[in-house]
Amino acid sequence: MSKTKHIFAVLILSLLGITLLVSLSKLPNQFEYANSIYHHVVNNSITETGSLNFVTAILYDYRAYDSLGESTIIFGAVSGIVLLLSRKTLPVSSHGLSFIVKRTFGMLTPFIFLFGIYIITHGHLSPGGGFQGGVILGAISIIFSIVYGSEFDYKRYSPTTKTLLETSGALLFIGLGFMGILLGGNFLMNLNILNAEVGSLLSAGSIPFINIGIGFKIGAGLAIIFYSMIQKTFKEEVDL
Amino acid sequence: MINNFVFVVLFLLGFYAILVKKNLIKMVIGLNIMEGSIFFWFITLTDRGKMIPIVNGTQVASQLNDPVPQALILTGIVIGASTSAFLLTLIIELDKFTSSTNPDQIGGMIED
Amino acid sequence: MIILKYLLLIFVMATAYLAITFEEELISIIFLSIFSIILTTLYLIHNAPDVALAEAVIGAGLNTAIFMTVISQVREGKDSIFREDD
Amino acid sequence: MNITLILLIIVPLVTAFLIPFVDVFSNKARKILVAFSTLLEFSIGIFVIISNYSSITNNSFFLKYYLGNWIPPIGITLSMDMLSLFFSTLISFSLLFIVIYSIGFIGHHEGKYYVLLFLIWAAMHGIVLTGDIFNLDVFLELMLITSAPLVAFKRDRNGTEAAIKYMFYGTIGGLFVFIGVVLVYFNLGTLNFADIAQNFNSLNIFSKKLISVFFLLGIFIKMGVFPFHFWLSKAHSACPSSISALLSGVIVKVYIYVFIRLFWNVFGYNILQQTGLNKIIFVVALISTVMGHIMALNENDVKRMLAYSTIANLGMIIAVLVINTKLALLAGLLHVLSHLLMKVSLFTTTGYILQFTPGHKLEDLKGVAYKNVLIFTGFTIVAGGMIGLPPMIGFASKWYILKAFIKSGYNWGSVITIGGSIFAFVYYIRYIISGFKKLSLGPPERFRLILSVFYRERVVTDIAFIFVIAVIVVGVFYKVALGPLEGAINVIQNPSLYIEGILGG
Repeated sequence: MSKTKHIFAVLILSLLGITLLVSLSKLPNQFEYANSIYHHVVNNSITETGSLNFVTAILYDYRAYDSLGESTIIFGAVSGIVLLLSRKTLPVSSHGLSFIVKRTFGMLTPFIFLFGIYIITHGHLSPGGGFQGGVILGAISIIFSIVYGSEFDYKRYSPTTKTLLETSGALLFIGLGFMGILLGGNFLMNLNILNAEVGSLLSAGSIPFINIGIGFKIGAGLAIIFYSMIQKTFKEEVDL
Repeated sequence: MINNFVFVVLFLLGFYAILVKKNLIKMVIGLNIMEGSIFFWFITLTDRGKMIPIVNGTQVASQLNDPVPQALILTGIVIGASTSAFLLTLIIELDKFTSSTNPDQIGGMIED
Repeated sequence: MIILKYLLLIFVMATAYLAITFEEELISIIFLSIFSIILTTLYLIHNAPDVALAEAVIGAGLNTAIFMTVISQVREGKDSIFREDD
Repeated sequence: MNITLILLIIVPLVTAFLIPFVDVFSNKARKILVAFSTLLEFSIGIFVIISNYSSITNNSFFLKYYLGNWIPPIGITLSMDMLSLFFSTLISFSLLFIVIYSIGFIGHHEGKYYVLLFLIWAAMHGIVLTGDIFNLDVFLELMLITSAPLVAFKRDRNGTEAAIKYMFYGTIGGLFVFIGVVLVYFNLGTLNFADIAQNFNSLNIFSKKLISVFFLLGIFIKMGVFPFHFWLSKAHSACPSSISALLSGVIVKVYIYVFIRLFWNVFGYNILQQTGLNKIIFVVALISTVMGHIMALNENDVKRMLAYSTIANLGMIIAVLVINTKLALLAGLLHVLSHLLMKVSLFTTTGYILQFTPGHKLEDLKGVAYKNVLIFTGFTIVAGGMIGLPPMIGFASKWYILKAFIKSGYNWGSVITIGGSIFAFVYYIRYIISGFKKLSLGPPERFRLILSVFYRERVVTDIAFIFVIAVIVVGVFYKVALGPLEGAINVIQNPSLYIEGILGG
């Protein structure tokens, strides 16, 4: 039974693959459409948003609403994971790794934090932005749990703190969106808050602020996800 | 052409894992590979062989690559990560009830 | 550059194949991580540094950590780390 | 420029973000917040109808909102025409009562439950109002990832299994939709619905076919139509009844909205006709109907029986929609309304009844008719509606479907519709008879230990009665609904209205 199913699956997949390959090879090669978003963004982005990084300009200005939906997805995943795993016992700490590792990471952590903050705040000038930097910030919490034990992480950043950070990040984003309405424009309009010369840190309107909001939201959310998932593991280790 | 081929191979490998593998974690890995293949394909499809879409003072705007797909893929990567994190949580939960990660325990994927 | 790209394409298919076919979950996850890193390089070759950074941080970093946690949870209380595949 | 459009999405979103924040400080503040936001969101929906009443009556209703001041096709546009209004009103109405039902059914000790419920609400409005194809994908994923935890809400083995299946199928469907988005962007260089609709015909037939196939696959996998229905019955029955009502009644309808919007307004119905896909969809949908009815007949679990009936009705709606005559579209939309009302009321009444039975099986229902007379009468009435008896709304919609099938010469469709009614009669009457059977001696404590003891029993019964009454009242006065529905059909049949509405002025 298992064998025939296996062969059947392989047959169907190879058929699908050949069809896909043939179909894709027939796609046209040129894509010089006249009235596309690409031409508008590439030609007008700097004057319209003030961001040197065009990907950031699209993520947090032209299509900021998509980023709102995306950070909501992270929020939904966090809520779902906490809902499913919340009824378990409180986490008990492991002892962490060895002394050498602890000291090394004690020295490294500030730099990781700095790197995360740099990626977030320079999102409009260089590759990176709220998402990538936020994940790096969330990784600090993961490192704390692994290297120092989850009790240390619990003391430093309790789940309540993380929840507050996450919510305030999201509310900062939505608040900036509403500011647009209050100032006579539309939701998620690029506000003219930071209007230094293009290319400096304090430029690109409200994009750096949105970056910061998303960064904290993503970082805290991922830390909560990891924190909820490790709970039982560390309990087992103490029982040993 | 070669990019299309790699996309199809990776996509089918991921699909194969979901259809055939008897381990839910492997199936999530397959899902991740499928996602990666689509993102890779989108990048190669819209790569105009120009410069990275970040202005550095010297480039002319028309020399830049298309930034829109990159923004879409960034969104897609985060969505994929949260989806697989949630799926893995469900697998932990299932393991508590059945102490197994075999998809046949849940009645298989193509049975009621 | 082109040779490098073709080499990476071969590697990316090989790692995906290995990630799926290895019985041991831990090795699978390591291969998935390598798969992500190679994809990162490919994104860089195709002029997409933002995507490359995100893939490196999320695909190779975070995903691996989460997968490892899950394995450590799922495996406990089982005598053998090699599970029968029937 | 109408600010109400963005408020319809942002109000539930902000509520969801605020609930954990408020939870930290006070439990009581959250109750007030939930109640307040529910009413606020519903009244915004009412406000849209009242303030635009004149334009709704003369079919010129069109609202749009440019997010971030970017005119299309550059930014994301929200828009609302008669079709969106119809679905948005359905969502607001049913979600209002489902949230109140949950307050009675689940209680207030579960903060995250309400977070996810409000996120689903925001996602559904986001899907219905959006005018951007990638944004549609993002919100579809949001709806998936927020409804899956609620499927596993009981934290038992059955719910977890169902949620895993639901997530796998939903994610794969999402990947197919994403491939469709990739192809659209590669071929047209734009993501705006109206812009795509304007330029779609200039593509070669091959690209058009590829794009439609991928979108169809994605939507059908997420919807649970015949070859991909394996997850549906489990997911729709393993969760608490309030969530079953939401999944089976409302979320399925949102996917139908996506199907209509994409394949009539954005890609155009012509593409289905040119490639012969409409015949395939028709056959697949009818197979889905037959399979759903047969599996419902075989089922001994009341909630799974209702879930299979959803598959059957879903197939019927799609089959009648792809005929694409005016009467057929009217019948389809009317059945969307009728199936939503009837499924939600069936699940709300069943949710109440099941709290007094030892299990979900057929024999467990013995004697419930004597214990909960009024609620069981409601269940019987609505079951009659599902079979197609007047004066319930089910009769009107089935009558229109039958008329549409016969007028356009699809005799197989009419045979299957009538046969489905007979099947439905058989499988509903089994449960009703079982309910009236006298109790043999059972164990002394028939009240099983349940996760959700009623928080407020009165609220649960009242909401169930509201839906039962709605089924009858709408069934009697269904002609009132025909006017707005014709406006929606006008939008469906004239894609140029949609294009002009967004791109022009």
